[in-house]
Amino acid sequence: MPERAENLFDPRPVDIAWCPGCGNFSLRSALMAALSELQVDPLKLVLVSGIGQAAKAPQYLRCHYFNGLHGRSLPVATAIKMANPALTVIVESGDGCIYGEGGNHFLHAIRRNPDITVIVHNNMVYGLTKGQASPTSGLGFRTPVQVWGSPLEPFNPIATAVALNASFVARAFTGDIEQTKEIIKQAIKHRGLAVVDIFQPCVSFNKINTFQWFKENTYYLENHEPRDRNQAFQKALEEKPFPLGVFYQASRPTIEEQQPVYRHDSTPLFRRRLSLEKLAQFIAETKT
Amino acid sequence: MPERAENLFDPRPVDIAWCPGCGNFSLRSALMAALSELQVDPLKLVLVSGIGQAAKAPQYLRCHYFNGLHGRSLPVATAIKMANPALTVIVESGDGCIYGEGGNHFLHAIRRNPDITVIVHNNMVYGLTKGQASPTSGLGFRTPVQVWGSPLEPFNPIATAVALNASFVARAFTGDIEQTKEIIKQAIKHRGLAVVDIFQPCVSFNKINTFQWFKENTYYLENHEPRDRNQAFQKALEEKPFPLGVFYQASRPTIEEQQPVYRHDSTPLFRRRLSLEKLAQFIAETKT
Amino acid sequence: MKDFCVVVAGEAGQGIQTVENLLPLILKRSGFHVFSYKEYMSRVRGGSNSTLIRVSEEPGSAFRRSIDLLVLLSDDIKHAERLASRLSNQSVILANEAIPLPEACCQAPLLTWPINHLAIKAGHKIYANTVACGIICGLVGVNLPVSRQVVEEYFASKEEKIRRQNSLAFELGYQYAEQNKQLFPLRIALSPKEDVKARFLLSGAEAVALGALAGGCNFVSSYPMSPSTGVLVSLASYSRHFDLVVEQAEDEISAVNMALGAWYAGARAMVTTSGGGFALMVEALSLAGMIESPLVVHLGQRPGPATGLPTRTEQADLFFSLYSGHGEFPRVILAPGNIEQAFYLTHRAFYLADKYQVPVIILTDQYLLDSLKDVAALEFPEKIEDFFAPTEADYLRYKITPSGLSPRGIPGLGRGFVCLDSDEHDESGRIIEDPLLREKMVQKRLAKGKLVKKEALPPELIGRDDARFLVLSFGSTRDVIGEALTDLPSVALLHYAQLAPFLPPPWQLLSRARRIIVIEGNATGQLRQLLRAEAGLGSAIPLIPLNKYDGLPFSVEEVREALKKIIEEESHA
Amino acid sequence: MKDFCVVVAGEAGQGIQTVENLLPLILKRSGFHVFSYKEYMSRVRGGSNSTLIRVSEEPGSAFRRSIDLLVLLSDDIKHAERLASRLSNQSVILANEAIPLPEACCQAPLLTWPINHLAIKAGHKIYANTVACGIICGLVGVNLPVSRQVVEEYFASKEEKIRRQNSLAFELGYQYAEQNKQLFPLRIALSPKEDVKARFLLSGAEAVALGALAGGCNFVSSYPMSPSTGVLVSLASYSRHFDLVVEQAEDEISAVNMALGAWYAGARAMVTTSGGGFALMVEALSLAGMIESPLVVHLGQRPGPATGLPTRTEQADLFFSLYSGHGEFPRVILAPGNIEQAFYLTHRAFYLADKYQVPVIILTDQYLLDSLKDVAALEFPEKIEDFFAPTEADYLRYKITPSGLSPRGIPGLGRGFVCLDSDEHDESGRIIEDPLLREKMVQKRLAKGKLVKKEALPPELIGRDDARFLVLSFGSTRDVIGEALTDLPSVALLHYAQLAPFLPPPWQLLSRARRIIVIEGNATGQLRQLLRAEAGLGSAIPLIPLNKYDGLPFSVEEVREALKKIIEEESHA
Ligand SMILES: Cc1ncc(C[n+]2csc(CCOP(=O)(O)OP(=O)(O)O)c2C)c(N)n1
Ligand SMILES: Cc1ncc(C[n+]2csc(CCOP(=O)(O)OP(=O)(O)O)c2C)c(N)n1
Ligand code: SF4
Ligand code: SF4
Ligand SMILES: [Mg+2]
Ligand SMILES: [Mg+2]
Repeated sequence: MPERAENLFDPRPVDIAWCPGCGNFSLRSALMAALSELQVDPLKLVLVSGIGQAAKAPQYLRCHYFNGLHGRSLPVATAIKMANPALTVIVESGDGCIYGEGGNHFLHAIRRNPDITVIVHNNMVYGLTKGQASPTSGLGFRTPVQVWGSPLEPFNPIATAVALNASFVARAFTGDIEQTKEIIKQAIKHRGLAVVDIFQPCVSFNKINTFQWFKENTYYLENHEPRDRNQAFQKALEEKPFPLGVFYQASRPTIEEQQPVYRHDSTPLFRRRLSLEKLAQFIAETKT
Repeated sequence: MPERAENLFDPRPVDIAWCPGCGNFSLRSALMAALSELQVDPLKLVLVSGIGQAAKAPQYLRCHYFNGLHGRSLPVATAIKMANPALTVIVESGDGCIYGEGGNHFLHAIRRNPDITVIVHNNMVYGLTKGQASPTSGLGFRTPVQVWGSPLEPFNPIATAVALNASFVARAFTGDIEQTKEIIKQAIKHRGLAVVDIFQPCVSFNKINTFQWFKENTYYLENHEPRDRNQAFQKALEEKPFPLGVFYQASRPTIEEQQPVYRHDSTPLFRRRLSLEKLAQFIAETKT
Repeated sequence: MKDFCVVVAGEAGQGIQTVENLLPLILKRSGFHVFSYKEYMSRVRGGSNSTLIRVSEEPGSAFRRSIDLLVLLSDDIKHAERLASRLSNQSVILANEAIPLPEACCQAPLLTWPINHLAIKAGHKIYANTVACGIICGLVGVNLPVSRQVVEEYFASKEEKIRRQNSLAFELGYQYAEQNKQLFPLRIALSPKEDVKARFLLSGAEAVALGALAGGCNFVSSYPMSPSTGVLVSLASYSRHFDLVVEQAEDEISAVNMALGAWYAGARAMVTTSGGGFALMVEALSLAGMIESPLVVHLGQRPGPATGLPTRTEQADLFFSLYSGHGEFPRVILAPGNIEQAFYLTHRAFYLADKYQVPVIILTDQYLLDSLKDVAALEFPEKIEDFFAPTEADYLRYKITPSGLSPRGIPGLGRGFVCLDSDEHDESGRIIEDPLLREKMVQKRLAKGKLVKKEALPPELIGRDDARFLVLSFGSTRDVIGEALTDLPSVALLHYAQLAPFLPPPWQLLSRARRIIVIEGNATGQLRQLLRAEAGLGSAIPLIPLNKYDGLPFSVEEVREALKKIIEEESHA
Repeated sequence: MKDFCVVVAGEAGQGIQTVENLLPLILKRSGFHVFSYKEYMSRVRGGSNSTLIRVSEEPGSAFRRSIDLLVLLSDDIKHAERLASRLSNQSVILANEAIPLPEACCQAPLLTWPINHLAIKAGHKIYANTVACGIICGLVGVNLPVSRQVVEEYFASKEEKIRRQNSLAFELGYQYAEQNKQLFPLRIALSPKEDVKARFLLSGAEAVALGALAGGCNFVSSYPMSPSTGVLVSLASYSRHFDLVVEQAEDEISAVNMALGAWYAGARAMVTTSGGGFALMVEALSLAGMIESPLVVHLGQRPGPATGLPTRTEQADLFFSLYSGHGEFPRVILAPGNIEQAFYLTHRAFYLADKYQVPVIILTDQYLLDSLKDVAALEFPEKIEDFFAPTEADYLRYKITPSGLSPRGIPGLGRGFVCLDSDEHDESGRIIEDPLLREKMVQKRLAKGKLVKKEALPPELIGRDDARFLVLSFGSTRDVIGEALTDLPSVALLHYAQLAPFLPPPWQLLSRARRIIVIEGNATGQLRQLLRAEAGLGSAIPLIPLNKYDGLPFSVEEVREALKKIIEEESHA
């Protein structure tokens, strides 16, 4: 009997290049489960990633993917959604990719608010390039480049996303696949850009923020009102333990629904073609 | 008798390329007054800017300047400060330059916290390129490019800077030169990166956010505790009227003082030279 | 005078833009061929700007240096000073009052007509620009009812008072000129032609934007940058009429990555930028090469390096566009010679990009983009063809085929998965490191370069095919050189509108030429070097360079003079 | 066997890096010349990695394809599969157990030695890598006390148990090899040389980093990117000993703009990156051209386009580095041929950048950076010279001088203001738009290109100056080709270590050569095109291309074979 994939999104056996024990495996399981439970059609699903260990994730799923440049997943994903709003678009990449190289797109994609989900594998390190500090690395984090320990204030993606009025902001931890799945499901269901920062232990290069460390330094938000931006910000500043869960959620129009082309007609761009006759007429009317 | 500059920082007559009535003139007056009152030595002062109308500002001052690329003033300024901490380094550029093209550097320069002052001319528009929306333009702002009105959430630099734990965050309005000067003075005196977002009416391209509009839609913070990050964030979210003044201030070590090279010796890099003998010896010791 | 060249100068903010927009329209609608070009500074107010308007009985004008009439909207002498070298005793200066002209202009008679007075009479001093339009129309003798209509149309969106006062200002200027024509030293004897009225009046920027629409463009993501912003602005205004997503990105990196995302999802996307913005796009250009995505980049050149002269012209980014991006992949570079070609080559760019899954760069410059002229007809594509296709379940995005081209699928159309990877990949789009497969994939990508070469445009010969003097040029210099050649029957122009893939000049032409001259708007002679590298030119017959890099376009006169000198030297040799 | 080539293969994470670091050091300290090169995948665990170590009696080795001994650390057959084509019946495979070898490897005898058993005996299976080191040292017959000392040093920073167990593992491996030497089919008869012991053992990355220090580098701002990260890591580790600011930037744009800010303030700054990161730096490269700032960029090439093969090698960014950046400005491109040159040319880069106020690119590749070998001596500069000077009150940053060079001031040193502008500017650094001044400034900047050309390195001739076959190459291929030539007296190599400004090959050499072969690690033949453009080559005598673009470096054998074929064909012609 041929080997059968358990999950619709699990491709035939692939060689997964992650290290044994890496948090990425759990994240992958959580994502596949979320997609299954939401009954997303793999043929309508596009994963967009940059470059890094996390960014290899789409290669290990059954879906369309655009595995582009380091740091540039957000503009690609935004444009895909704007060109074809019928697709489910998920960005999946690393903390370095999205908050470091891609920081400017993080700011402005949130302002645009396309209906996409942004999953950030936050291992607080650059994995693929063998262990330099990432924007979320802690103060004093030592690496072969940060030989004296990183002196930079760690980037707080949750607080920043709330400040930018991101319409959905959450944090998860791969140590809890079930909850991670639930949070991802909420994020996908949310209409607008959903930021999901996911603590993910890197067993090879981060000997500080280990599975155990994350376990000991996180807790789930309770009695939290995600519609309250100030409260969300307060919670976002909490550290050790770091809250997990949905910090903030707001209703904001998406960039694609505000495009004049889609106001009266949701047909994706690829099914529309400009009429050359109309163009000729337009030129004749306006340029003579 | 030769014409004499009134202010030490006012160069011999220069042709200022700004439009008559532009808020940039008041900002320039406020800055020159602040520098004089702080008795900054012009020969120790470096202005760094990008490209735009605001970014021309250094050309109209008596000081050293590095008028670089659009969006790239912050890394240049950070490096100048790291190479020679004895210099007073001020970044001056537009909202498009610093929050748009340069957004990623805004995030990460704040994390580094060099002891520099960042003055952003916030006219909520791209002036030099003739009036497109800038990151701070309001929802629905119409321009020749945003013909349907801008659908993007306006960028809130104050809230974002607070989220990033910038060590000094303030807002001013060129309509009040005296207070603008005072805020700039505080910013320059502050040890660490000081963000000063300055409302500046653009008479040529922003017919919405006019002098009058800013006047009617701003007020000065009172009884505000700038050491309280949550309160700062709350205030940062206030709109119409927008608060003016210092929102947030924190003590954080600067990147330059954390450099091992300056720990025991503050000599700027240009006065130190590597010893080739020491290098030869180092190679002989470690590479044989 | 069958060719009348008027320049209106003043400060930024004095309404030269109105002159620039209004005058050509009136002239064309009245049956005159018209060409205009603006010279403006990188500032919003003050400084010294000017617009040149050539009115002629022949179509297809280009930049002329020498000014017949200089109209000064300001009494600051800096404007005349700046333009002094283009004035002669054949020129006339028209000003509001007797201003102390710089010595260099003294040959040209100064005429003082009460421009400001008429403006004030119409309602306000600010109407001086409209008065000037009226005066020029009066001098040329355009049809008054037509003019009135254009003026009304032009100000139609303004409030009633402004409309009325502008109409009056125009009228007063027109009348004044008519009444004082006999005092005007030049005889302008242009007769209108009926067929001109039906021609299209287009700027280079509009031609690129309309060409994009004709190529099926329905997605533009860009970041403003002179001189390319005009294309973005034009497309934005067309979005009122056509299905077009227009997105101003936070930076050029985002703009180009958006364009790639849009193509992936089945849109037809373009970005428009200038050198500095293009510099930020070259990583993604390389990405387009790797993922075999179509991409159309409009690159409007301006003088560099760095910020350079933002509102001036140059042709110095040829090599940059040819060789930018890391790694090796085929690309197409099109460099329109004039406004008609700007339209044609832009829709061709979409066709080539889509068909061959390669990035296409349209290389223009400030001179071309900020020029305006009337054109007879535009060459449309037969149809807008989409080259993507529905996928089967076993779809492989990078299927190795004999031609190198793999059918391009898009997500949501068909039963297959469309997987792109910026890493080296196998046929399915999955990351690999196998050397043999790598080699095949390199060959596959480069093979497309040979395919697209088959559709490359050969250089265009203007003039005799046995000319003793052969000029080679590319891009926007076509019509300037073309006009310079009309007096010089022994010279022909071989003009390149496509630089990559590059077709060498026909050897017959080369072998008949005694002298080969390469004219280009840069300092280092990039076309010259390309001709050496790609066609081995320059070793047997030396290539005589004519370069310009002061920020201004070549003028018909300077090209003509330079060529005459070369002809003369040759006859002495 | 005077030249022993061993490859140790296994998965990422199996400690091949230890082999890579430990073995060369032991060998060199024992008096053997050593060369190593790593082939690794872009992943942290799994896959198939290997390191090659050549031990020889002659200095200056290069990459050899053919493997004498393959040591497998893993029983997965994929490693042998990948390396199969490099094995012959002259090779030996050493493995822990009898694994079913792929057919392609069957010629090579399989030796099973109890590597894992010995490792476990030493304490844990993970010491297999150290056992393998011991075995190889035992086979070569290195000095045991020296080995012991190196092993101890190497693990010195680890905890006591790990230190002890590694020492034991090495010892056990060594003894086993010594005791079973007679079962080993190859006769390794290498004698140690005393003078080798004093030589330096350096990787390419270390050579660049140390060269930077020798150039006075005191500021490095970069963003990690393979294969250039090694330079950043090396410099970071040197910051423990030297005054050096090391800053990891948020992106490459920031990195290069930081470097420009640092130079402005008087530091000597460098960035290190690879093609994709360099793509993000080209706008600032153009800025360096405009503001006339020194800048040193280390560009470690890897196969593109886009992400390509992150950990493999290629030479395809020659044109990109030559022509990137908008506008025109002079630049220097240095391409070290080997590790010695990497040191020398990096400090030279600082000298040239500072003296001529131009950007200098050091073009290396993964092969060079990830190679390691022993070198006799390093060529130091006489001194580290600073070319900035204190300013007077009337200081003008862009003073027009006959040479084109204006004295460079820095803020805080002297009484003048140092004003830089990315727009076109006057002598004082203030923005201008005057065409005449523009022209002068262009000429001034380009004049520096002529100056720096006077100090350009001519290509280096390796071999006879009347060789019938002339090979041209650049960068890291120098020693591979050099070694291939030792058997081929009729062939000479003309090697380019500087590509810009470019000096043409001496015509005497060209005229004597019957065949000219261009060897380069790319698909399109960039050096070949450069030779056509810059030296008119290729029209009289065709240039025979030898290109490689599968991600692997050229090997001595394949170069030798290819050249032999060309020689043979010529003799038949
Ligand atoms: C422009 C560019 N710069 C640098 C790199 C090298 N690079 C690849 S992945 C990576 C960082 C990866 O870190 P992260 O995004 O956190 O992902 P992780 O590997 O930790 O999952 C870097 C610096 C690149 N590919 N492209
Ligand atoms: C890389 C790059 N992209 C675009 C431009 C064009 N440009 C110059 S200034 C500017 C925007 C100016 O807006 P802002 O920074 O708000 O300054 P303002 O003129 O409003 O003071 C733009 C888009 C450029 N010079 N470089
Ligand atoms: S390096 Fe770290 S993040 Fe990457 S796969 Fe290994 S454990 Fe996971
Ligand atoms: S365009 Fe606006 S910002 Fe620029 S100078 Fe004029 S008024 Fe000021
Ligand atoms: Mg990471
Ligand atoms: Mg602005």
